[in-house]
Amino acid sequence: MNFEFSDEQNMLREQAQSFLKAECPPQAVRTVLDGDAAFDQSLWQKVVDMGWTATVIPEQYDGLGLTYLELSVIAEELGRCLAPLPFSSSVYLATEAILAAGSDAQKAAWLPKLAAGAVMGCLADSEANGHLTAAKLSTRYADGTITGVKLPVADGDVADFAVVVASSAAGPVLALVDLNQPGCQRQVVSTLDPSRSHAAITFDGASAELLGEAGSGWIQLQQLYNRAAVLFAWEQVGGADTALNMAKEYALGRFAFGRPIATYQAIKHKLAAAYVKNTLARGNCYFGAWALSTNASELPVAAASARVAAIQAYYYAAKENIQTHGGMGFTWEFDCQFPYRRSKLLSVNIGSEAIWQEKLISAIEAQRAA
Amino acid sequence: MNFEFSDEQNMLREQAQSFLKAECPPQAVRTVLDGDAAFDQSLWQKVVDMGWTATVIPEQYDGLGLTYLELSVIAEELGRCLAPLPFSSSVYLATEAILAAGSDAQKAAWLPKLAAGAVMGCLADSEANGHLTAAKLSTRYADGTITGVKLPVADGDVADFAVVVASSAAGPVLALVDLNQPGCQRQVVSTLDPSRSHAAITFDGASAELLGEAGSGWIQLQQLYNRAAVLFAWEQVGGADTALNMAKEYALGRFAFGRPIATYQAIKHKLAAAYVKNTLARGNCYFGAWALSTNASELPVAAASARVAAIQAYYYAAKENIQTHGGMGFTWEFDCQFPYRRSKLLSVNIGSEAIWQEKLISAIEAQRAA
Amino acid sequence: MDFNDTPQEATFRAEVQNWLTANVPTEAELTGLDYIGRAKLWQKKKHDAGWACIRWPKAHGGRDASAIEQVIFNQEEAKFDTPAGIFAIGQGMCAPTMMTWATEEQNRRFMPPMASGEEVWCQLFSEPAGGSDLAALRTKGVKDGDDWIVNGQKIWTSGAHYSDFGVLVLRTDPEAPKHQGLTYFFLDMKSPGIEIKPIRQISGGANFNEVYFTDVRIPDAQRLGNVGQGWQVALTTLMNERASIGGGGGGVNFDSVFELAQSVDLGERPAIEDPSVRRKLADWYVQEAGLKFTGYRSMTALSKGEIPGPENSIGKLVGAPKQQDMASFALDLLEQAGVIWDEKLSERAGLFQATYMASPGLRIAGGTDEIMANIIAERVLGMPQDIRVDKGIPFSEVPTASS
Amino acid sequence: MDFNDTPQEATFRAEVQNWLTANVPTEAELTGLDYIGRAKLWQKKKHDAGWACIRWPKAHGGRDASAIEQVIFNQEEAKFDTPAGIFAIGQGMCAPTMMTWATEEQNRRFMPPMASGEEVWCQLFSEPAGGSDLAALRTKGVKDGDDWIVNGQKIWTSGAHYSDFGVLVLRTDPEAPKHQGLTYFFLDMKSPGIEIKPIRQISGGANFNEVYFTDVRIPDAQRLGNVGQGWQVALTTLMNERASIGGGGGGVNFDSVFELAQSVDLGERPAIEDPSVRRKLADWYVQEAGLKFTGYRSMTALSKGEIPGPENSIGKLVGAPKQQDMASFALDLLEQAGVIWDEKLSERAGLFQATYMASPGLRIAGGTDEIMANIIAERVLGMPQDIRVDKGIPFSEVPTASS
Repeated sequence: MNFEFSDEQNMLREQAQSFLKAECPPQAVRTVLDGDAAFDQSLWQKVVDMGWTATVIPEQYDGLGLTYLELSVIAEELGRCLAPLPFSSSVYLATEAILAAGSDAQKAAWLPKLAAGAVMGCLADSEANGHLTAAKLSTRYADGTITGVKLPVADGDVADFAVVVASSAAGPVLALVDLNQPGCQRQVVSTLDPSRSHAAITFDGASAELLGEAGSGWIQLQQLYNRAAVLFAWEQVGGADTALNMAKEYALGRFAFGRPIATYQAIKHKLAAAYVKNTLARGNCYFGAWALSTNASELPVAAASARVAAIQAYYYAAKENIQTHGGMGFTWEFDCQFPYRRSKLLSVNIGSEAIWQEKLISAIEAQRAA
Repeated sequence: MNFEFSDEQNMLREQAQSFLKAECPPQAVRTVLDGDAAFDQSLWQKVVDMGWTATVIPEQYDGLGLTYLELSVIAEELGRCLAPLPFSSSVYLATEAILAAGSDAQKAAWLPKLAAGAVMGCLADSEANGHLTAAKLSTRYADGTITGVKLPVADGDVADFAVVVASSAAGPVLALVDLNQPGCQRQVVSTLDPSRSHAAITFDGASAELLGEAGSGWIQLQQLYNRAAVLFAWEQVGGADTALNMAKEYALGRFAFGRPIATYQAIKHKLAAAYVKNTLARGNCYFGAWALSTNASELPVAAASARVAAIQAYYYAAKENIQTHGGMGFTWEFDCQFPYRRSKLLSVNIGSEAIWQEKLISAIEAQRAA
Repeated sequence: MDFNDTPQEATFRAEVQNWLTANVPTEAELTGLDYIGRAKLWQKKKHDAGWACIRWPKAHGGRDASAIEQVIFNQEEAKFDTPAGIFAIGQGMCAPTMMTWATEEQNRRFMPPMASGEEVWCQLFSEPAGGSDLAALRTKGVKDGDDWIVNGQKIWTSGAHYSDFGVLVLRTDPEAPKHQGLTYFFLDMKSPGIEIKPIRQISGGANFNEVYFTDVRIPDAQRLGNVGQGWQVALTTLMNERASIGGGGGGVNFDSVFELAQSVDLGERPAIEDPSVRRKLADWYVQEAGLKFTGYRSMTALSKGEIPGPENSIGKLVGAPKQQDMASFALDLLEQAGVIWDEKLSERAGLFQATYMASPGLRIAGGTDEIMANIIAERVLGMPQDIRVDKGIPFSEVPTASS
Repeated sequence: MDFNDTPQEATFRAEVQNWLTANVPTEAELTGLDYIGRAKLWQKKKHDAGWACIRWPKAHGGRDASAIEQVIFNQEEAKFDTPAGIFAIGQGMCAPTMMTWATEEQNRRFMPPMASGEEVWCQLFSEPAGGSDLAALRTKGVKDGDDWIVNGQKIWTSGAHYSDFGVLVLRTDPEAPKHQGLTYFFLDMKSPGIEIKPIRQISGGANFNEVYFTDVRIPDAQRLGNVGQGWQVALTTLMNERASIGGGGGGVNFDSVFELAQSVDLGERPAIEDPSVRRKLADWYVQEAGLKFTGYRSMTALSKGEIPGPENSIGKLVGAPKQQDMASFALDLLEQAGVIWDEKLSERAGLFQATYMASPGLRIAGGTDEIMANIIAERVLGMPQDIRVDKGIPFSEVPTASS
């Protein structure tokens, strides 16, 4: 039994923590939240320089050829500091899509640039309010072109290319679309979490190339979601820990009725509950990381468990962090808003709690039927 | 706006309270729980003498001809003292079934005896684990006879007759069956709450007469459930209040670390939460009582709301009452077990929380579609 | 039990309906006015016709009406889209305090313009170090001849920037025990030395202010109650606060989530057909209905001239977290589109997003969930206070973060 | 990250498997024995082959094994249906205390028969007035020559009726502050003056006892630690308690409710097809998996010879209320039949009913939910204790219900 990160991986974590402590303090999040920039470009460049965008890309494509355990460590630390970066879109989704389904030529064309941070990708799946299903896809792929509207696309305003989910005569497809072409119009949309940018993208006969086999897009998308879910969950657990720690630190220093509010059971039990949720989520994330890194058949169960637990932990920690702060926590001036906003964004970005609860039970049924 | 019980009804409540305080102390519940008696026969006779079994039976059938508001008051007080009586089976279910669907002859035959406590009735609906649906009914009515097994039947071992839900050539029916006949075999079954008795009843061609039209039995049953749900909810709210009060009294007197446990927020907030749930349930019960007493079109919504709120309030209060008592609450010697057992019995007796949540939303949909 | 008015109530209701129908301002009347101007116009109109602050004595600008008449008036007014009040704090909290503690002469001066909306009032209690612990306030008042000189800072003051007057509590004796060193005043908000800064909230709004006092002078004649009696006076204000905060209209409720669930899909079918959605909706419906009918019971008591029981204290504790969870649930139903917060793109112009961001404030303002639970345990259930380490010692010796 | 044993661990596991396969008692061997006899037979067999209490020193009847070896042994033993232990308290709590505080001579006398199961031990701490506040105990010990004379009452003593020895804490100085007036002993449970009464639980079981002491004599040589040092000694026992209680096997879990949901209908279809059931099951699965993998992390630490982090402290706090809610949910799925509690008639011989009735006890035994939350807040998160009014004053002056 060795259910822990290795010494090297823990060293990577320490490096990441001290790097992000210096380069991504709360003020960095606030600057993006308050300003016009879509993300923190200087931080992005440093992250690229650290090689993080290249983590799991094979060495033959100029990547580091590391495992998903290393990427899990990075995800948790980026989540912990609420990094205002398009990392999840470009690394967990776009890069993963190419790694999983790209042809040799596509890999050769895109992976080295992704590794080097020369381009950024995103996933364009959502089209409207509510749950996307294959039957409802209205974006259409035909004859090497894409037509339709995707809304919202996380980081779609800054990405260089998108992996677009579309219908086609052969069934659902994933298609690679260069966003810097006339057939793509992008409009920034306002969201709950202005520290991460979102766009509406209109494809008007934009040229596109298939990623993987025509007709297998829906299955590919589900597999992509499963892989990304583990990495999202690590970001969420990192963020949930931050929210818990903010609440604890405040409670230790804040006095009411002559004593620290950290002495009141209402506060202690609230934070104990957050600790419990975070710990359960972390346990599930460990299993998710193991399943992802070994490409285990348990991945669907492991990914859904990690995702569900992390969604629940982050929501609870983020909202009760504000509550622990009282009125100050509700002010723009305080940082409690960051995890509260981010927790919701990460919760809906690749499918909400209900979807993943359903996936989990379906996966368990499949496992037991096998 | 007059959304309160009248002075006369409040006077009835006071009478009921002082009567039950004397005649149905916790020891009375314990005696039935620990002993072989199916119910408290002496208390039953006194309750009959008070006229409670006759409350809503019209005067022409020797009843008191009072309203469901009076019966609500009685239900809450019986619930409050956890009365070990077949009152709900005989009064809210069997009597109600005859009142709603009985022919003049059936009413004349049964209602005076029910009013006078000369007979007791019960409802025989459940047949197996899980949710009963019309399609699954295996008990069969044909040619004036009933064949099949009903399990469990609350108070089925002591009732003189049963209202049996059965299928027939014409569709589901309700049938009146005298249980004191050779075609009925009854066996007592052990339950979670031995202070209320249950039986398995095997009908082997027992003679039966239809209650209402053949084929309308399922609709009648649903209407019967709706009416009974309000009265069950009052019993549940009464019981939930008892559980809350037990917890509060214990917390005020029990010391830990040199102070009453009632000074700890963990206990205070727990009991405040119980108070909130009980108050919400009570508000819904008021509306249920109004709808039942005026036969309002809102009854399906009102009954389901009262039922759902009361189930939730009683479960919470009953389990957290034990928790507040600590180890002592888990001993047979203490009375905390009574509401914990009873809350579950009343929760499943006419359909569980999930069923009533579904009924509530269906009723709201129907209301809004109208 | 019935939902009907008594004959007297029905007559009164009809009178109210008639007057409102004829007098609620038209959009034309309001054109060109900001929300303050609109609110003042409507308040003045009500006052001139004798429909402002109807429970107050006529001599103070009211109508000598009963509590149930006030409820009926509010119910009927709520049926119209009238300019929302900027007067709630003044009329709801400051006025009862003034009428209890000020001189009749002062009340004849100040109450009528408050009733008519010509003068707006605010309340200055909370301080940065105080939070739930209101009596921990430190803004100092030092006697100087016939005046008091005020220095310090208040926070969470709604409407400070458009208010003409305010009530405030000062620490006039730091060596007395916490609750005994306080004195209560009212003051002119235009006094020299007052600086007002809006507080930006995470919801984007800025309904509250910080108010800084630098050598502000308040005449001793504007003291309410004795020196050192400020906490008792403050309790009059606070008892009226809980009543005026409440669950509030607006925000996400059963209806809005129910309708959303009809319009978006979960899996292959409308979310409303999903039993997990139905069960959650059922729970929320039951909570809303429970609050509504609990309110009816209180109204019944008012209608009978009785004092309502403690039941209504549960409103905010139930309502605020419910709004948060319902909003969060609604955003989840929208899936990825749930994060879009844009009047044009978002469902219901962003109601669910706005509520998600505003609801943390609801759980705090006017008493946090935790304080509300304490209040229910203590005042309703009669359970004892938590251990208090700040009682009976000089305020200056009560432990604080900085000590 | 992998789930494999190290080569050494694999060798050890194989050895354990081989021995267990050859030696786990057959039903024939156990015939005619009650649960105590069965447990003793199996324990003796393990001991004789060197597989009892394997972490203990060989000199005390153990095997000098590592923590991870103990885990491996437990995992393998759990795969067989071996007679359940009546030794958990003695071996899990009394033994570490003895080995820390008793003389080597005493340990050589008492540990081997404890390891072999020939002598069973119990623990006598709790008292009726104590509850969560263990140190509030009042059973008195008065020195008399070389003995102590004990009078008072203990409660919640598991296995007192079949125990040969016990450890107990006495108040030897009521005038000292609460935690300083205690002294710790071990004693012969057959000593004159001890009366044992079983406590009937609401679940129907009677796993605990009340133990009354009337002028019971304990030799001073059986004192552990100094006079007045009893609380420190008790902490050794208590630190080992949390580890030995845990969520427990048995009871309702994801699998049993999942399978029930496959077999009963909700509405027109199997409950498992209802999304509201699926969502609840998902939440419970996630909790169980979270606990399992958190346990794996602790095992990894053990395997590396490290001390596990505080993560495992969440087990009971998560597990006990989960069992209660799952049992309640399962009973609801059964609908009216949910109340039937009968080995023959009930699904799974009444597992769901038994868990519904037993789970309130799980939420209390070994530390209530509230105490566990305090422990997590204080020991894991480093938050301060609640205000203590019982510290630093003579125990006789600490407020109690009767004072």
